[in-house]
Amino acid sequence: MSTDNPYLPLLARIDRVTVETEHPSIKTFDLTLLRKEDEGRFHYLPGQFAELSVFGKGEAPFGIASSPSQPGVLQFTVSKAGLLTSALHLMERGQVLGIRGPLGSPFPQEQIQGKDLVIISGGFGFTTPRSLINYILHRDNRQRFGELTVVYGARTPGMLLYKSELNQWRHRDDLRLHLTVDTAEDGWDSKVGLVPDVVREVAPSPENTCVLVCGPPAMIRFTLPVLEDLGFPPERVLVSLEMKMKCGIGMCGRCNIGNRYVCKDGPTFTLAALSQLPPEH
Amino acid sequence: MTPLRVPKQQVAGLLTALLDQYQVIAPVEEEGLVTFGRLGSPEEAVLDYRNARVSPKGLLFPQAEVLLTYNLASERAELQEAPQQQERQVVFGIRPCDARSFVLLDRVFEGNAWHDGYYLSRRRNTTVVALACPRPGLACFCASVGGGPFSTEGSDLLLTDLGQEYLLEVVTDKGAALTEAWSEYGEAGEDSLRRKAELQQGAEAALAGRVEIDGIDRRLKGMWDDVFWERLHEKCLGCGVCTYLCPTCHCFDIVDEGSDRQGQRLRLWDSCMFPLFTRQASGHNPRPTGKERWRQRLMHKFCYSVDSYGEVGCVGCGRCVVNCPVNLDLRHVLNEICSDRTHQGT
Amino acid sequence: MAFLCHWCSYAGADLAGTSRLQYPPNTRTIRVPCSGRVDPLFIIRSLLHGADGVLVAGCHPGDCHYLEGNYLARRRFALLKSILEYVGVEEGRVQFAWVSAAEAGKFAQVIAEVTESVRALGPGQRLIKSKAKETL
Amino acid sequence: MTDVAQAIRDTARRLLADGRVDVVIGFEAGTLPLRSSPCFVRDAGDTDRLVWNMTCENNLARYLPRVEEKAGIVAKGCDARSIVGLLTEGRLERERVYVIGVPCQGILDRRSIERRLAGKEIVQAQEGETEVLVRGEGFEVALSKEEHLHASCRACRSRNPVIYDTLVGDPVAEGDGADEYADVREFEAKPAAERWAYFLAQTSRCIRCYACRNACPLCYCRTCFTDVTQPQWLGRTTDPTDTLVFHIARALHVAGRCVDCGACDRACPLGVDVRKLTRKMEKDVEKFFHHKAGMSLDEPLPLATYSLDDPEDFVQ
Repeated sequence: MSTDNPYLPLLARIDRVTVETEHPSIKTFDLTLLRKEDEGRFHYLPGQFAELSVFGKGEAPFGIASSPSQPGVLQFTVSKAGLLTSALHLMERGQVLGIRGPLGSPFPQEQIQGKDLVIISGGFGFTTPRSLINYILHRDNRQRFGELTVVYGARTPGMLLYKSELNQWRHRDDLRLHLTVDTAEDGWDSKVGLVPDVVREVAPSPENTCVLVCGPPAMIRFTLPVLEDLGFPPERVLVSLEMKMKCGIGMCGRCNIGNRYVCKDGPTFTLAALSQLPPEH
Repeated sequence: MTPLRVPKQQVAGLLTALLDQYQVIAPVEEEGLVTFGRLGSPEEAVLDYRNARVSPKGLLFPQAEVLLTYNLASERAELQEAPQQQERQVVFGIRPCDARSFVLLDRVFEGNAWHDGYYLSRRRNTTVVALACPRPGLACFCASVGGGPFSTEGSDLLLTDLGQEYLLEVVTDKGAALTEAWSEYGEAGEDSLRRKAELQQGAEAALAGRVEIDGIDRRLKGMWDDVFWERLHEKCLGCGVCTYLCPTCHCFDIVDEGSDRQGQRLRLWDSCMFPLFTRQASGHNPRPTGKERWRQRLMHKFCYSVDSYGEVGCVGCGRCVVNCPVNLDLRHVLNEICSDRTHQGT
Repeated sequence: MAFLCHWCSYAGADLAGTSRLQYPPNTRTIRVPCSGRVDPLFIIRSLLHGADGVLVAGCHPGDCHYLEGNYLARRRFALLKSILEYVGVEEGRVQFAWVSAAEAGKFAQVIAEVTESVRALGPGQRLIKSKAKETL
Repeated sequence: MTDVAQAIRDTARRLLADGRVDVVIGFEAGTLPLRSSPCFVRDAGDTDRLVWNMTCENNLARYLPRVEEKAGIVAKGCDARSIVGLLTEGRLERERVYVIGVPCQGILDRRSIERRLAGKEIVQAQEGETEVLVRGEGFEVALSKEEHLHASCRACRSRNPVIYDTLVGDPVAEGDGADEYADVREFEAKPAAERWAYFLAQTSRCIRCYACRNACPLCYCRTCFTDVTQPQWLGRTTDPTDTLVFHIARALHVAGRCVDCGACDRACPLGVDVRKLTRKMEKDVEKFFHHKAGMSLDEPLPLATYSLDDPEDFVQ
């Protein structure tokens, strides 16, 4: 079997399925490559995605939720929406699926390094930001990055992803975590309100600071003007986009914004680059 | 290499010789419809045709092709890569516009970091013998989009019908290799070359100025919010005729066929004119109506393609013009984009 | 493949079982709330996925639990059967029957007859990809 | 013909000028011989674009469900029958449409003319009283319009619009009562193997462009069964089983609603004989349920109703 065929997935086994949210519509799948010889064929960095195959149903792209700094861990967090994700949600530990990638460009570390970073995320979009946070917090990497501020929102406390990690992060002193929900519940001791408003409230000085925005289109749309108000230059605002993708390698023609393909040239673009492209996403 | 002359009565012999060594694809006729089909015998080839209804892109990029098969039912779960084409084929008698479309497809499937082996293996194993186009059709506009009725781009050999004989010109080494065994054909004389030049001149004159698209990419860049898009798509049915018959449209989908244990993964043509093309599982669709889809189709071919490859992604074969069920004529759309009265602002 | 109406044929099948009537074991049953629930696409898809025959059994005219489901179904099935045979799918691949909850004997008989007639036709090929061309 | 076109223009101009409609959907001159093209006229000063001739081959009713403005529509017999269908099925409110009815002489079958010319390209076509004059490189032939009528027009029994707000032009004679479904009967009489081979060959040409579906005024489903993925009713390839099943299921979906306008057939770029299936359904619906689609606003859809004495000899 040729190893340079970009359409051939590797086989992986589901090791664990975790229901992430109160409403069981979001699950995290821990995968292990099935073949020993495939180990080492899946090197990724935070911000990349992969096409997961549920055989018989097809393929769909998902951001990689784990961090390469966690050896042996490969995680995808999947929200149940269409044909493929519904089928994936029915899968159990031990079952086999396909994984093709990593695809897309990683978050541009050379750009973030040595600067402070604000990560703004909402809902189910928190997968690749979580990868980056874990990556940065790893002791081998931490000193390469400046101060880290995270604003993460969900509809309700129960819909926040990775709750145990969030709890650990709250107690760290090298990360400022601001959680917010649209609707609070008893016992909720963080913020209530929309992500853009929280950003306005807690954002650090734009000086020597990068911002990464990753979340639902509406959140992105309302957050960008806030960042502009706060004085973040578009070159240092990174936006991670979602589009329907198939091939993941810029050939099938559906995920383009202007002459750029989200799968190949993205999924993360600087706001400066994005402003050169048509507003079609 | 000096051009050769192939008397018409010897074409059958030439095809027979090719059939001995290659799979030969040529225009064939079925119920009055010319298509590109695998030749069984020389007499099936229809060389006095204008152009085939369906473009030859399917010869390199089939409408449905197996990428891999999967079998999770056996003890050892397995994926099997679909075999890539090894058989050598000669595509005989396609028009220069279609031959040129292969060059445009090459750029897509050669990619940068990734290469599409399914397409490229077919392409590598294909030799293109094009047939010059002395009488372009009414809807043709190859010369307006960077090609020409006698263009050799994408061809390995070029034939020109001179009446009693064909003039055979070698374009590439691959083409030369094909002619090595053809010792029986004499060198073409001055007369033949002069006749070809006349035909070429006539064809080019007929095509001159059919569509004017100078600077279309720049114009389109300024037209994103133009009211032009509001009404353009109004009569469009949203079918896939234009994109499926187009020799350069390359969009595809990947789907599985089979159970969760055994089956195959297919690559299928897809079309930017279909609403589902970009609709996400969440229901969000960045191109929700015909307006956005038409804009995408035109931008892709006449703006993004220029940005990416320096050329428009259209070879002017006219298939979308002739076959559009509502006669929404691309030539007129292009002319309108490039006429100054289009830009009415936003 | 047998689509059986919950209110009659399915109960008829039950009764056939409890009455220890013998009938061929070749059917896969799908219980439906009414023969009117059976979209012609269910039948076509069954054939596409390799069913050699499809039976839809519902309540006798006038006996529909929902009053008119079987009457509406009857119209649809008339057209489906007609068009399938028109394109050349063998007559008998798709069959219909009225079987009430009390007609255990008729149920067993229908299953036997359908099985027999489908067996006589041989495996269904015409709507099976990769096999269709062999039928020419 | 020309005075009909003029009458259409006059009517359209009046309707737009008086503000009775926002848009008139009609035909404008095509860009190729034997073609015309649907057009949307919103300006009373722009109505001279409208034409009427035997190349007005599209069924304009197709546009009505998605036009949000009040629309005037140029409707030949089959367009009018489709409008009846849309009204009956609740896809259109009567007040929202102004029907400019046009008695129809039939539509030319350009494929049949192309076949007659055996691949020679038509550069110019001119419609006369009974003939159409076609010219090309080195030829000029006058072809009988009657001979090259589209098959659906030859079978048509209601060329005069069944519904209209204003009628433009004089009523035309309707087709005779002779065996309307002779074509279907003839095909039914062929051996099953031959029919099977025919359909397999026809649908082998299908490229799944969905022009047939999208040209159809009654194919308005938000999600077509062929695009449904849960469950996926049929495969998406061009394997003839997939394409044949698509065409069978489409014929079933339009059964009792199809008015045999022939728009699907004319839209098909590959000349697939789509009508072979829809005609059969039309005939069966008439024979089994005594219904002819698009003729009356008062009759329910045949598949949404029933009769106690519907045929059931096929049920055990």
